[in-house]
Amino acid sequence: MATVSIRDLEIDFGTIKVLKTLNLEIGEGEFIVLLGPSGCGKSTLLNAVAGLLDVTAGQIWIGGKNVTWEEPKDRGIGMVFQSYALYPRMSVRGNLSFGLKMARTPHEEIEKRVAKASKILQIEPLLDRKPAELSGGQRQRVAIGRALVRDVDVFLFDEPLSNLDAKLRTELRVEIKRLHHELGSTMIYVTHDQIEALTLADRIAVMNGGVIQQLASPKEIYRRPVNRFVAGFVGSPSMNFVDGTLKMDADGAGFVLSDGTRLSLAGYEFAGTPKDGQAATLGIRPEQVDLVKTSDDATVLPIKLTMLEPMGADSLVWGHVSGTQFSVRIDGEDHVATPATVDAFFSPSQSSIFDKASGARL
Amino acid sequence: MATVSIRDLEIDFGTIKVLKTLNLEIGEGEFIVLLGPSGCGKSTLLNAVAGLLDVTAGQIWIGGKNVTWEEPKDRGIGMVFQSYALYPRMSVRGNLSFGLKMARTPHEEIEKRVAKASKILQIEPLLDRKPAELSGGQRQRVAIGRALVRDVDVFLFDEPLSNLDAKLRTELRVEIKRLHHELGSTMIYVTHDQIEALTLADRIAVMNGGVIQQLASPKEIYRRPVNRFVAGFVGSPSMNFVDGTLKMDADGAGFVLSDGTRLSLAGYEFAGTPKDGQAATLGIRPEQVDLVKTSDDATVLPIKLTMLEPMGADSLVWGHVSGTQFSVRIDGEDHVATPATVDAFFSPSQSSIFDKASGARL
Amino acid sequence: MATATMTAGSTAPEPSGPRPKRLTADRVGLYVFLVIAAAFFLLPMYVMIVTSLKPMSEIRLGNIFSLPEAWTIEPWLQAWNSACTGLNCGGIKVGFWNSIRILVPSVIISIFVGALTGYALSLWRARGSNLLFAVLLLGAFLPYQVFIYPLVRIYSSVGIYGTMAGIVVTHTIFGLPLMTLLFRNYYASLPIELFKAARVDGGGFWAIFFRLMLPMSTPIIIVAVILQVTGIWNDFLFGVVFAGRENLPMTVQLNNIVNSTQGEKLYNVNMAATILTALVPLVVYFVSGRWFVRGIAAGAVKG
Amino acid sequence: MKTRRRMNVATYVALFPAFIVVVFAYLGTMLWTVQISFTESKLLPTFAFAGTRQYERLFATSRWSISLENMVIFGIGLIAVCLVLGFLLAAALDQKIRFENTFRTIFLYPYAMSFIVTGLAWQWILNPTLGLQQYVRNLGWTDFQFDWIIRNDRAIYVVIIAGVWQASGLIMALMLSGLRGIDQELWKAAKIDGIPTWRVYVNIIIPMLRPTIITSVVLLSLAVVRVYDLVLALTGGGPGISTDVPAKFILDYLFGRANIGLATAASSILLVIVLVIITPWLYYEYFRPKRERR
Amino acid sequence: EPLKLEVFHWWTSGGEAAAVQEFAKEFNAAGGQWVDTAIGGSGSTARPIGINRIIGGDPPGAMQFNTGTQIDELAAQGLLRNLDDVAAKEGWKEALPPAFYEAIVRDGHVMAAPVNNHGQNWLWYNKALLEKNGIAEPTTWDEFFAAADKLKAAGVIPVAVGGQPWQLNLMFNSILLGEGGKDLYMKVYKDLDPAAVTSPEFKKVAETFGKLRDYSDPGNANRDWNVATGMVISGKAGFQFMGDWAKGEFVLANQVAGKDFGCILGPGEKNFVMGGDVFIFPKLKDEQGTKAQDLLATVFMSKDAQVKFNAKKGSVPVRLDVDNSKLDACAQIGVEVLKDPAKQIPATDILASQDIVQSLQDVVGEYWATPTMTADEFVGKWNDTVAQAK
Ligand SMILES: Nc1ncnc2c1ncn2[C@@H]1O[C@H](COP(=O)(O)OP(=O)(O)OP(=O)(O)O)[C@@H](O)[C@H]1O
Ligand SMILES: Nc1ncnc2c1ncn2[C@@H]1O[C@H](COP(=O)(O)OP(=O)(O)OP(=O)(O)O)[C@@H](O)[C@H]1O
Ligand SMILES: [Mg+2]
Ligand SMILES: [Mg+2]
Repeated sequence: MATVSIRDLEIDFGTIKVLKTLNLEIGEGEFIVLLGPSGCGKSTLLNAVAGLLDVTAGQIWIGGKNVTWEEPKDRGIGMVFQSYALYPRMSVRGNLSFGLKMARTPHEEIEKRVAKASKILQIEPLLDRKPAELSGGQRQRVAIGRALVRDVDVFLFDEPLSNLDAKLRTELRVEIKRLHHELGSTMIYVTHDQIEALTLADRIAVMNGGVIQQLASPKEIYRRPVNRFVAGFVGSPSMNFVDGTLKMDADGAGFVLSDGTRLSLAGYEFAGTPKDGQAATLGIRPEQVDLVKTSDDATVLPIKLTMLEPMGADSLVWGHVSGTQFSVRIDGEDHVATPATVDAFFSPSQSSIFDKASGARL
Repeated sequence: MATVSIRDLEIDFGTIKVLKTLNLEIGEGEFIVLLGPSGCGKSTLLNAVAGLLDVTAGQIWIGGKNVTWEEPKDRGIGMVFQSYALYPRMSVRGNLSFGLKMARTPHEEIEKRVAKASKILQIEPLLDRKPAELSGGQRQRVAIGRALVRDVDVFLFDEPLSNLDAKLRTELRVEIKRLHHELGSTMIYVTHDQIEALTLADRIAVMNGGVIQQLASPKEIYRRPVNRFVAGFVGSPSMNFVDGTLKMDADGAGFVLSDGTRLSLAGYEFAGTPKDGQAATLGIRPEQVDLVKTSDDATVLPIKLTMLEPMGADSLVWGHVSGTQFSVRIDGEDHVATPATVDAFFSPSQSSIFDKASGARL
Repeated sequence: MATATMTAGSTAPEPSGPRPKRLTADRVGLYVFLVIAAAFFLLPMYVMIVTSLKPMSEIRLGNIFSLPEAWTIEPWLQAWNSACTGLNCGGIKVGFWNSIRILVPSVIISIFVGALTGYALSLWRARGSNLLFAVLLLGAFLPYQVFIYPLVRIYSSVGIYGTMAGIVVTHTIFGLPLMTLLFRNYYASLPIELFKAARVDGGGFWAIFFRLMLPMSTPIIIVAVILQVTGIWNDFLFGVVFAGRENLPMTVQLNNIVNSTQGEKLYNVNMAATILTALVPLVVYFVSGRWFVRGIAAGAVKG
Repeated sequence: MKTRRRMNVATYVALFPAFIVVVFAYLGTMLWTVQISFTESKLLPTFAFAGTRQYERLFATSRWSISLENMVIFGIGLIAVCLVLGFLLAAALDQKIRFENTFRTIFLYPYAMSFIVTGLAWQWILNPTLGLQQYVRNLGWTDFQFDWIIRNDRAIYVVIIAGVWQASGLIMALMLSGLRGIDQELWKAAKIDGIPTWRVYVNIIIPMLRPTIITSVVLLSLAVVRVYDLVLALTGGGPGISTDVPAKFILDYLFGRANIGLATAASSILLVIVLVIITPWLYYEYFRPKRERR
Repeated sequence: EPLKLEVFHWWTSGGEAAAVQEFAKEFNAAGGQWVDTAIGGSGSTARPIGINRIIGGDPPGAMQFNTGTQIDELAAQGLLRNLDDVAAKEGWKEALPPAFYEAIVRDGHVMAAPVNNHGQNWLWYNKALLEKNGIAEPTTWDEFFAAADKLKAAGVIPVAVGGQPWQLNLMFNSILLGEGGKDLYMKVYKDLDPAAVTSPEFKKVAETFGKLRDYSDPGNANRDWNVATGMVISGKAGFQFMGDWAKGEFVLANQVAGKDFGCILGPGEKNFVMGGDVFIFPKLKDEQGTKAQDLLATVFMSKDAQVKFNAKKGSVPVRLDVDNSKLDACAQIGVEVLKDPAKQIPATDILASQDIVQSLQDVVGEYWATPTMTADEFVGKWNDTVAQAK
């Protein structure tokens, strides 16, 4: 358990600036997820924390100590990689004990720790196998175990689950969560899967282009994304966006679609003071739309339904709102006829409105 | 558009029997998904249909013609691969037109078809790029385009989306569905992702160990899986299974858990006549469990909740029922306290019961 | 009425089961090409073997392709046991053990140094490493012979001229460019995460090399061994210049038997001696040819 | 705040042997060579400065220009034929052939043989009165003519044949491993597109083998620049001096003719030629700033 | 304790080794211990290896060189022992042909011990073949070509040629001496006189040489000399120009000199081109070694060893004062000619530097292989080459 503090970090590769004056404070025992599209610099940041990359400027503090120039092994961190990065010629036991041997830990101590870690991760029967003889999930468990035995304060995960299939991903996700509860260590977890981010994180840092866009709890990020990028990136199927203009008139705030339809925004809490006639984007999540009216303050949204996608527990209905593609999530048991033009309903207080030009939340 | 009929197909690799007397009739314009775990023979079956593999026994008919001995190019099929298999040193246009050129299609005809396919797939601006300059999704689109230009009757897809990230997968899934609507071609689609299977298929063939376990509509497969394998394989998070024994007594059918709790099965439609005292497994999907009583005929299920996993639109609650891990899906807006022991509710008519030994639905 | 009776001529079986195998022209052409190519590659070997089994009287007739009329293995025995080079008439077997004694340490050390250099160049950073690599590769293109005079001077000033150490160092020097290239490319093709994981685990430069990288290098080591065994075993010039007169390799004997300018030339013995001398690399090729192809894929091709 | 770049002492220790080799054996020798080329050295190196006299003589010597010319012909011929043959062999072996192992070994074994005597076998085979020509004539085709080895203008092509014999197995192995690395799904896609196999090779596979081809060309050029044994055993540089090559020229003057000065001048020229040809490749292949490392 | 000495040479073939054995026996009998190091191939393979050892500080006790200018620089650099004492004691100056004595003296000191005298300008022929075609032994070039024409007409290859430059050069020198005469030879090689080369006589020699192309077979390119000799032995060819080492091949084929095969010094002017080998003695650090060197030098030049060695080697003894009665018919001819000091012609190695001699071989080789090259072009090239190498 230790705090991690990243101060004014900059990282360049040659002429490419990958991280730009990045600051991040992580509390003791916190589970931080770095979420962002490919190439946004997540791994770069993680590698810098691990000491596997030289930083161009800035400092990294772990547990109150400036470790900017320390060797990786001296930073009290453990790291788990997407590709597992198990040592292929060593048995599972060898993989687990390699780090300890490097640190000249006494033999019995190694035994003890390997036993403990393999118990926690339920890989005891696998200890004498080679990595090639393990399934994907087992490999990932061993990779986690390798960090575990070293009794580190900070765990770094770089997309640890993205090579696994959906089923295993769910399983191991739960396991990592459990582990965090059990150990209480600080964890930094990189992913571009928003389900993982939402389920695991205490706080999520959504990154794009080397900059942290929003750092907040999963709930906050899901409900009140600070800009269009975050809104679009988090959530699957992703938020629907419809362009239009704001209309501030006697009826209160309104949103005018390109086809002239006016949607009432009654109940929406603006972040600042919106300007009349401002070009804006309305964002509504698929599950925030109902095809039947459930509450009175709901706004009507005319929608052309084109296709139904059953996904087991629920179904997606695809359609168009004022020419823009739009999806609605309904219960898997329900059925709607397509194609059809119907009125849907959404609650403005749950939706998001962004400035069209800057993408910032209004 | 053509029917595909697979008759008594057997395929061996050396001494390994990969497909065992497999029969499958696919109607004109039908979208069939082959779903199953890795190594179950999905690709083998698809390759046999394509003519890329010699069959050991049996016949393959396409469009009413026995094509068992035909060359792949003469079968009127197009195939899309997981690795895209684009010709790396040719432009997108080259990739699309190469097959046609080889077939000595007239120049204008090629132009026309490429234009049409690239319009359908919205890859017109990419026509002069090399595959290396495309994103994963664009590559997959080009791969589909290559089948498209050939004006085939049957499309074969071998896990076309599994190299893409979740977001792109969703997008392209919709596109493939749209394509199917537009073209009306027969499609055979291999995947081990049940969401893809459920959303795309007219009928799903769930395979295991070279045998089709169940061939039915997605709804049927999801609601009334014929055996425990299908039940467990389809659905994410997957169905909860609890072991116990059947009790047929005066109160009607009941299910006794290992800790002695008796659950009423009133309303469950047995496939055959269940035996009293038979060892069985009760299967309940996470979304079929409610933490609040909603209907009167619901059965009470005591559950120890341990952890909440918010996933945005909804959340998973993890816990134990009579010592077995159990998950419950609730709305993302709802909140439950963990840990806690509560009474949950499920409707027996929606659940599934399997024979413990054979796994067959009871 | 139109009864669907089959006429006798069209009783072709309904296609079912495996495609009937037909010997296509393509396939035949393929084998013809392979066989002709094989003949081209085997022709010199055939001539050598046939010649080595003929008595000199037949060889003088000049029918190089004809089979021996009087088969004899005398030339082989003579080549191995009693062919003279100067006053020593022990055949080429004399140099065999010298060759082995040169081969083993030279192969091991040259590969080791190459692996180490390749490892350091691919995974670690050092100032000037690019320049080092460039000069190394450039050096690979110079004719060996130019190096001899300066090396003799350097060795004699260091005191390893004419010793086993001298010859091992020489083979290491001349093997270094290719070995470094092989290993550098191989290590660069491994997932970099493996290296990172080991760094996080506290592995230092040497620990990672010995405990992680070397055990993983089998495919490329096989390629390296094949190339080095062939090169070092067939070497004549360095052996004779640098190894000292106690350590002259087998090729010196071969050369003495084969390349005498004056006096009779026993072609049959020459051929036998050549084949005998080439046996070690040939065996290495026969045994590990399959891995060679695989290993090359692992190391050489990737830039 | 500026951060220091971390350096690892062990890296330098590990690179030390290579460093020593490069500085003393490679750079040292190159400098020595260039230096001696400006002296009067005969049998033994001396440091009596002689200006560019050796170079003047070198370029006035027809044998040197013939050598260079031969190196170019041999180089182009060897590389072209080896690439084509090596590729064809690899492609043939990649067709799920019976006895693949046997064939592969047959193609590869010449690489394990030194030319000290295999050269003699070749010399016999190619000799018009002893080898193939005579053999075919004896079979009845009395007009058959294959006497390149004794013809001034053709003998260098004979050297190419023997060179191909020795080197194309290695190229075959390189190409084969390249072919084996190609995604099988690509083949399937082409089959479904109905593309004839040879077109797949020409239009799809060969362009993909570019890295393999580059490696092959580099390895072959190494052999070309150094070619010596082959020529010595096969033609001895003859007829006359028509198949002479630079390495043989250098060696003759260095050892046989006791004229180190001229030999080092020739080496220096060779060095310059290699530099000019190799540097762009080195840069392109290894030092070009790459956009992304995997 | 025997005086141990390493002897470095390139005599590796059967006959040569047997000859060396004679020296070794004598040396061992005289209290030495012969340690043999043989590196096969021509001198150009072995010589640099030995020289490298001398430079590298690990010299052999004695090392073979060809008689001539090859030892100049080693002597000048002070790497060799001078053998003045041994030579004086054994009376080398008196016993040796003057040209040979000069060839081992540098700055007034004896620097090497000569061991043999190889006649280089022999013309060998198959006696039976000539008799069958009614040809008498040719004594002039005209007779030679007449004979050659007859052989050609009979379907026999007139001259067996090995197309390697050194062999061609031997042949060329034979013609130069036989047709051009001793003076021209000496002017061309010793004085490196351009005027002599441009003289009509030299041109005539070149033309004669060129003419021989028509009398050889197409397979001559890069043919080994012994293969060519084999052609004479088997009757495929009539003549061969080659040094006296070719005798070994005849002997091996059980042919007897003067009976089965004949030998001519010529045709034309009868001279004896003397080539041969010497041994040099690098300076050694140890006393014993130096003593051994003295002993070996003495043995090399002893009459007994000379006779025994040269009988096996096929050459004639370097000493002119030994009993030659045991030599074969051909050697007898040689000895006879050698009696006239005027006919003792030094080989080109003795007259000019290796650089010049071998560069000229290139010129001869190129000329031979390029039938379109005129004699004038050849002469021009010759002079250019000499001018550059001088
Ligand atoms: N060694 C390097 N040299 C040059 N550029 C690099 C290097 N490593 C990363 N980059 C660049 O830095 C940027 C950020 O890379 P990074 O690996 O951190 O992305 P990421 O967010 O982890 O993406 P992904 O989700 O694909 O793993 C990318 O544009 C990448 O091209
Ligand atoms: N060429 C082959 N030779 C031998 N066995 C093979 C071959 N191809 C496939 N198999 C075996 O056949 C079985 C089925 O393979 P197949 O590729 O059809 O599985 P799959 O269902 O497509 O799996 P995945 O989801 O991993 O693609 C596997 O056990 C596999 O090992
Ligand atoms: Mg990353
Ligand atoms: Mg598959």
